[in-house]
Amino acid sequence: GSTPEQPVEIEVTRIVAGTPEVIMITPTPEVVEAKPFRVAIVMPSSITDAAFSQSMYEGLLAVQEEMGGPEKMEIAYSEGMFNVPDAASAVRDYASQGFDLVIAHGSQYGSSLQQIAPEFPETSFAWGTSLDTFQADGITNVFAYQAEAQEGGYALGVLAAFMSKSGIMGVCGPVEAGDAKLYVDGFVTGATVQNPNATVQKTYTGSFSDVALMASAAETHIQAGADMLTGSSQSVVGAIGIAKDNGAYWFGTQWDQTALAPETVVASQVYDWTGVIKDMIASRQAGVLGNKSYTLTFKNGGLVIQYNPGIDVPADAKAAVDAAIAGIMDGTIDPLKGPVQ
Amino acid sequence: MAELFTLPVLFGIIYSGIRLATPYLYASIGESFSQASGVLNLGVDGIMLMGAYTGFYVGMTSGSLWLGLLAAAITGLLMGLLMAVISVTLKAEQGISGIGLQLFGLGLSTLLFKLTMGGAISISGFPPVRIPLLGNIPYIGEAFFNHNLLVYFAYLLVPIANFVLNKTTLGLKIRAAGQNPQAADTLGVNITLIRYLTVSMGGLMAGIAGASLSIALINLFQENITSGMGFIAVALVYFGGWKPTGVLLGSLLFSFVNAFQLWIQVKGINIPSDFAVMMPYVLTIFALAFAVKRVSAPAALTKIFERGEN
Amino acid sequence: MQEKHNAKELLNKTFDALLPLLAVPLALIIGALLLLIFKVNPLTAYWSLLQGAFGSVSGLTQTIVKATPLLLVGLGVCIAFRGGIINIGGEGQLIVGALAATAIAVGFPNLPRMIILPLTFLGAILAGGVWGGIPGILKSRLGVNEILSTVMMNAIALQLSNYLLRGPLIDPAEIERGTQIAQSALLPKAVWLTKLVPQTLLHSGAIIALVMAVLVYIFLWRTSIGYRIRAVGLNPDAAKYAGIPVQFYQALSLMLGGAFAGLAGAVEVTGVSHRMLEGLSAGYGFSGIVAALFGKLHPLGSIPASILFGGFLVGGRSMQRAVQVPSALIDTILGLTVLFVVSADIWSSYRARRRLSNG
Amino acid sequence: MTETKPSLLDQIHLQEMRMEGIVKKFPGVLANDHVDFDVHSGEIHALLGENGAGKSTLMRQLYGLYRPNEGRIYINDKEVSFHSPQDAIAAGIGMIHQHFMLVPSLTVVENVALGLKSSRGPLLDLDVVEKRLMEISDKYRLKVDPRSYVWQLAVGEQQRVEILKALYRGADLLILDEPTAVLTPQEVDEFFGTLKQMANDGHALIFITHKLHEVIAISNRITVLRDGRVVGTLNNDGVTKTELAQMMVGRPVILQYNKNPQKPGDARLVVENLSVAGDRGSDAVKGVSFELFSGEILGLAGVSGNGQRDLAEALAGLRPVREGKILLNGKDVTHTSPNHHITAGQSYIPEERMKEGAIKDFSVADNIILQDHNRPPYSRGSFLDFKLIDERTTELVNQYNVKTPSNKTPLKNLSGGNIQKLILARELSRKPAVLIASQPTRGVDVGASEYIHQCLLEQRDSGTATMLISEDLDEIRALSDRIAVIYEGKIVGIVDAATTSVEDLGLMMAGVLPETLEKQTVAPAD
Ligand SMILES: Nc1ncnc2c1ncn2[C@@H]1O[C@H](COP(=O)(O)OP(=O)(O)OP(=O)(O)O)[C@@H](O)[C@H]1O
Ligand SMILES: Nc1ncnc2c1ncn2[C@@H]1O[C@H](COP(=O)(O)OP(=O)(O)OP(=O)(O)O)[C@@H](O)[C@H]1O
Ligand SMILES: [Mg+2]
Ligand SMILES: [Mg+2]
Repeated sequence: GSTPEQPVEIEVTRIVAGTPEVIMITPTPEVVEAKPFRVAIVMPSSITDAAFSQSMYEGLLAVQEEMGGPEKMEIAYSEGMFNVPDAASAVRDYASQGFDLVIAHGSQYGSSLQQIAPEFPETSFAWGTSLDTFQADGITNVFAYQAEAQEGGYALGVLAAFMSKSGIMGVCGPVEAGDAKLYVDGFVTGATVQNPNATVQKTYTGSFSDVALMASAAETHIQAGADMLTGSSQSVVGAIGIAKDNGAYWFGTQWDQTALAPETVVASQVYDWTGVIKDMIASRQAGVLGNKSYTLTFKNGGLVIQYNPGIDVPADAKAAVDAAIAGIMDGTIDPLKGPVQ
Repeated sequence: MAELFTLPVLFGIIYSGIRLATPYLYASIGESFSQASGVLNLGVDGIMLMGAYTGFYVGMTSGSLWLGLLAAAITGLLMGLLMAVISVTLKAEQGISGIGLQLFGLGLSTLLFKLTMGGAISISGFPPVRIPLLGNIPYIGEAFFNHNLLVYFAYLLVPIANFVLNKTTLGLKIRAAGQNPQAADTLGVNITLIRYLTVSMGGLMAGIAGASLSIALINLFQENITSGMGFIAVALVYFGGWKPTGVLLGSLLFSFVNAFQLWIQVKGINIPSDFAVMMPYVLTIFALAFAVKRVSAPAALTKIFERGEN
Repeated sequence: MQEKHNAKELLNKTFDALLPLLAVPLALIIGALLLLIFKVNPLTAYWSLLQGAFGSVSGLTQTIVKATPLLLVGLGVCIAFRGGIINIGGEGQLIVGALAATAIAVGFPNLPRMIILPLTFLGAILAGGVWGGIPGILKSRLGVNEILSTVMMNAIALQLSNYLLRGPLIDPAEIERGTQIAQSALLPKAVWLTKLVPQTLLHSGAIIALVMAVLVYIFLWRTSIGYRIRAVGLNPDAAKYAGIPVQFYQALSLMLGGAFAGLAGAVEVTGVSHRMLEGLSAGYGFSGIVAALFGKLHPLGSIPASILFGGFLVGGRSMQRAVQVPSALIDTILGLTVLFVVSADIWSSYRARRRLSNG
Repeated sequence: MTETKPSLLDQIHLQEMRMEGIVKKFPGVLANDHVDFDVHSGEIHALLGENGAGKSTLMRQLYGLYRPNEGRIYINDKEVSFHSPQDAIAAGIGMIHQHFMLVPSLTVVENVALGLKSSRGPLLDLDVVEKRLMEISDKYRLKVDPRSYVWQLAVGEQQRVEILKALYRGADLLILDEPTAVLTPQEVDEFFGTLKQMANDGHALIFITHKLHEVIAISNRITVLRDGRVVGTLNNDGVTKTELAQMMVGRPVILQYNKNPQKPGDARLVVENLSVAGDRGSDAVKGVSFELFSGEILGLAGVSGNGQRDLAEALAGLRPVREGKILLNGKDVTHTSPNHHITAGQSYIPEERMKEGAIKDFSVADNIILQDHNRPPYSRGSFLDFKLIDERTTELVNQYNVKTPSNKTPLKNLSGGNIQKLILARELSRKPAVLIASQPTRGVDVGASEYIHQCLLEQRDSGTATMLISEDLDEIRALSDRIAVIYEGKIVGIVDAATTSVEDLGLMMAGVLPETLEKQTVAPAD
């Protein structure tokens, strides 16, 4: 992962305020007490899913190391919590065990958190991807976070279209919703802006875990002429394997997927949650238990395009990506619509 | 819709369907032997997972895919043997033992994966082998004759299994053990031995089915990589009426429709993707209900064998 | 004398029923070796398992909350199995039950509890019944094997749920917010099941399940319909001879199996999550089979079996949290436990046979 | 291990078999209580006893199906211990089982070839087996179609396959557990020829039957079992049926019936031009018409496999009618479900009653209410009245002398004969208007047969219209008022029972029309 050394800009969206404000935070929160800061995370898939769950877990590990190891920060996790009531009881359990911060890492956990948070006013909670801190219900101890997945989608779409010889790209999605959908929409926009003649084919397997069907989906894309593939969820590993076998390129999201297939993965949009985590910790230590929402963007460094050093990406392609990122950062490009006229 | 009816799409579907059917073929043919002898093994999915893991891990660390395949086969065999001990010797209810085996395989394969690999890595699996001459026919060559060895083996297995079941003394004993074990027993057929044999061979094949995913088709391992394929494989045995050719038919139907629905999505045809994904399941039921000749299950299937009771 | 004999027989029977449980420690011993690989003290781990499942009010209530859908699905499994049908479609039947309950409850937000609550449950039971009834009719009319059709129906239900939760049933607030989380709107409070213990998840669904267990027992063994279902399950030829329409009762038993799974779905949405969510079924369709078979396919036996199994699920999770091992380790131990318990069955039947031949 | 002997005349290795002090316990039953039994080469030793006396159990231990609790088995004076039938087969023992041990989904040849060593190693040699099977089948005149599936065969044909299976294997010692129960008299005669020939060849034979005349006709020695104990072993010189019956039952048995004069009433069952498809697709019953009157017993005679079973099943509503009409008590029940037939007042004792007529895993009491569980008085508002059911069961169990530990005992723990009696008790006690009784005394001991026959006659006297389907001509002639003979699915003729000779019946059973028989022996058919 990438742990920026400089101060991170975090965009904090206050629902009340309506306009995002930018605050500066210090990289390492001061830990005053001797007892460690205790973080628990509950997640739908596993800490090694090469996707959403792993991105957050590794973020926690990075912060832990920065803070000085397990003595300074304790991390507990519950994985495989696809069933929401199970996740809710895990969250409740952590809260009653006195954890400082309990992260419910899945948008489906929101409504449970809404019920649990008021029961534990001393505990900080966080959830994502969402921006809703339930402030409207008078809840003040919930953080919310989300990734502007479409931003990286746009950038990678540009890159894919640039590199594609056939002008055909394939997207392998799990279900048409949430973070995955945003990413895909961004990718389609980026690709078609870069190459107006480009075709972006989409498939959904209806499952977050069906690796084999995902592989078939990738195969179908390739047969239909695609030479650039992307997709989201933990099941894309299947598609990556197929891309590799067929000499197609892959673009990853949520986590740096290079290690899965070093000769296939061109670049990944990496979610870097360290800034968010550190700010939540710092806020809590400053007495603010919640009511802040965070968005990962290119601008605040939460989203990073990680290139695979093993693959030669033409300089002009990189330049196009850089231009796209710059455009997104300065607002001249809307990742879901294209350049703003 | 018209864009779906082109040669590239047709042969694309055939190519993908043939590949997709491979793990089902291994698992279902193995399971049909076990069921033909009277043992319902619902744990195929768990065995596939263990096979997929060991096949991948051994293949990766040793650098030899064949060694990986062997490891997967042995793992499958051992898991099958475990099922046989539980359901044949200890006479446990077959349905529940299978579910236990599935849970165990799912848990253990994930655990080992985390312990030894931490995260998914991809390898180069069995490469495609183009069959000389035939492989060069336009379209047909690509769709039928440019697959990896494990795919060819799966299809080769169909006539072999057919032969064993129908033309050998062993096959006759297997069928008798599933239909009337008491009768076979009185003729000196060792029911226990036969069932041990079929259930462990079924396990072995399920192990290979798993490996076909992890070292020949997808070429990596991820937790729960089968995502319930083992249960579909069991269902396909019923579709196939306990006959290898029937199982072939079922696996192909299911896989072709699955490949077809992906093309529907790729071509951007406007139906919700969920309904597209549903298609193979719906059509398999329909085909069995209206098109395929149905056979009744082996009379002793799921029944515990007690000597002398009749 | 007679009384003493009866008491002894009861003692023996209880012992036989408990004998398989002696297999649990064996499974745990193997699990302990796995725990040691992860450098975890097995005693600490198992203590947290026990503590998590039964050691506190919150643990105990969670166990019962988990046991509730297991028992309901298990009751359906009992009926179907008794009718000679292997129902592995509990997962799909539960999902459509939950979907129907959600659609009804969300569709009529202003009806009084007295009307909407029964309506919601009825809808779920009907939907589950239809989902079980389709394979039932396919079996009886067209001879389609139920294992095949129920496995397929599970997948179809899952996709149906995906579709509805992203489309017609999605929470309008999700669209408004643009988050598009695949979940339904919160159900009106009128259909929320009553909390039995404040500050816990325990809801009146547990009572429904218990009552149902007794009713199913009466149904199967005290009524002529139950007699017919059992007759059809044990010997279809003789049942046909006796004038029982075999195919109808096969379809009926699968339909009833589905209805119970559908009811479990309704209980989950109205008692626990208060909305329809992805992943709601949580494998209950399969764990329910285990619970039913642990309970010897007896509705009353399924009660302790569900509690045991529910306790394992809850305790397993809290053990995972306490000692931070991968959740897969819990699945492994659970799988081992199932395998050991069924394997141990032979000893109790052996004991029973020996007793009979000696006495 | 299971080597095929090229010929029956091969060397016999097993000279003598001796069982000593055999004890076998089952839950609640002492099936064998210190039984001594022996047989030697060249001998036919009959084993006799009431239903449940322990005959099958004793033989199953000899065949390695059960292990004795106590006792020893010697072969040629060497102690042996059989863990499975494989061991017994290896020692030269063969067994024809009382319950058919056939695989219905396999063909006749496949059933014969099962478990045999093939001449082609691991590959099947069905053509070789078929050829040799046909030789044996010709030699002993046991006709079967080797390529038919067993499920397509009638019971008698299945029994032939069982015998062929054993003959094919050419065992030194052959156990025959009620092999003649389903054979016609002619078949029995031929079969006895075979047995005698085998004995002459040096085989040892153990023969179990409930038909005393058969015992006297064929055996060298006779052992009688009662309640698991040996009552005695005697040489077959000058023993009478009455003596044997008394030894078995422990009291004198009447072997003759007094039939009251017939009081015929209205037509209870009218069958018009009935055609029924058989299992093999073609019609098994072809345009059959007859009437069955209140207060009469109409015997249906015929060689097994001539459509009796299909006719009976059609009459019971269990098999679809292709053409024609069935009127039951004046009601047209042609295309209705079995339930309609039952409601219209019909009882049916099926031929395969172990499989169709009872639920073995149900208790004795549950089996009593099989057809009537949803009718008053057993069920009220769909709840079952257990007290009443229990009372009724006790009553029937006592009345019909069914040996059972309790009303709650699973039926499968009763001896076959007792299961039979229970089914009969149920069917007769339903006071049917029409009773279709298929082989009602097959496999039942003399005491029970006698009782069943009396019951059938009592029912007749009280007005029941009975159709008695049997391959036992003695039984048919003793009980029937009229006899219909069926041949290849057609009724050859209906004749008066009292005035028609066995020989004429035999000719009719071979398809000879009554008109062509000698005038004076034929009674006018009504
Ligand atoms: N598997 C079994 N389990 C329990 N009891 C049994 C079993 N087999 C036989 N019995 C009992 O043992 C006794 C002897 O049965 P067996 O079958 O040997 O009698 P049989 O002499 O062959 O009678 P039949 O003339 O009816 O064939 C009977 O009381 C029967 O109920
Ligand atoms: N399928 C059948 N069709 C017709 N008659 C049958 C059939 N099966 C059994 N019978 C008859 O029923 C009679 C009684 O059964 P049987 O005495 O075999 O029971 P059993 O020997 O006590 O049972 P077990 O072998 O379990 O001890 C047998 O003599 C046999 O002729
Ligand atoms: Mg017997
Ligand atoms: Mg008997």
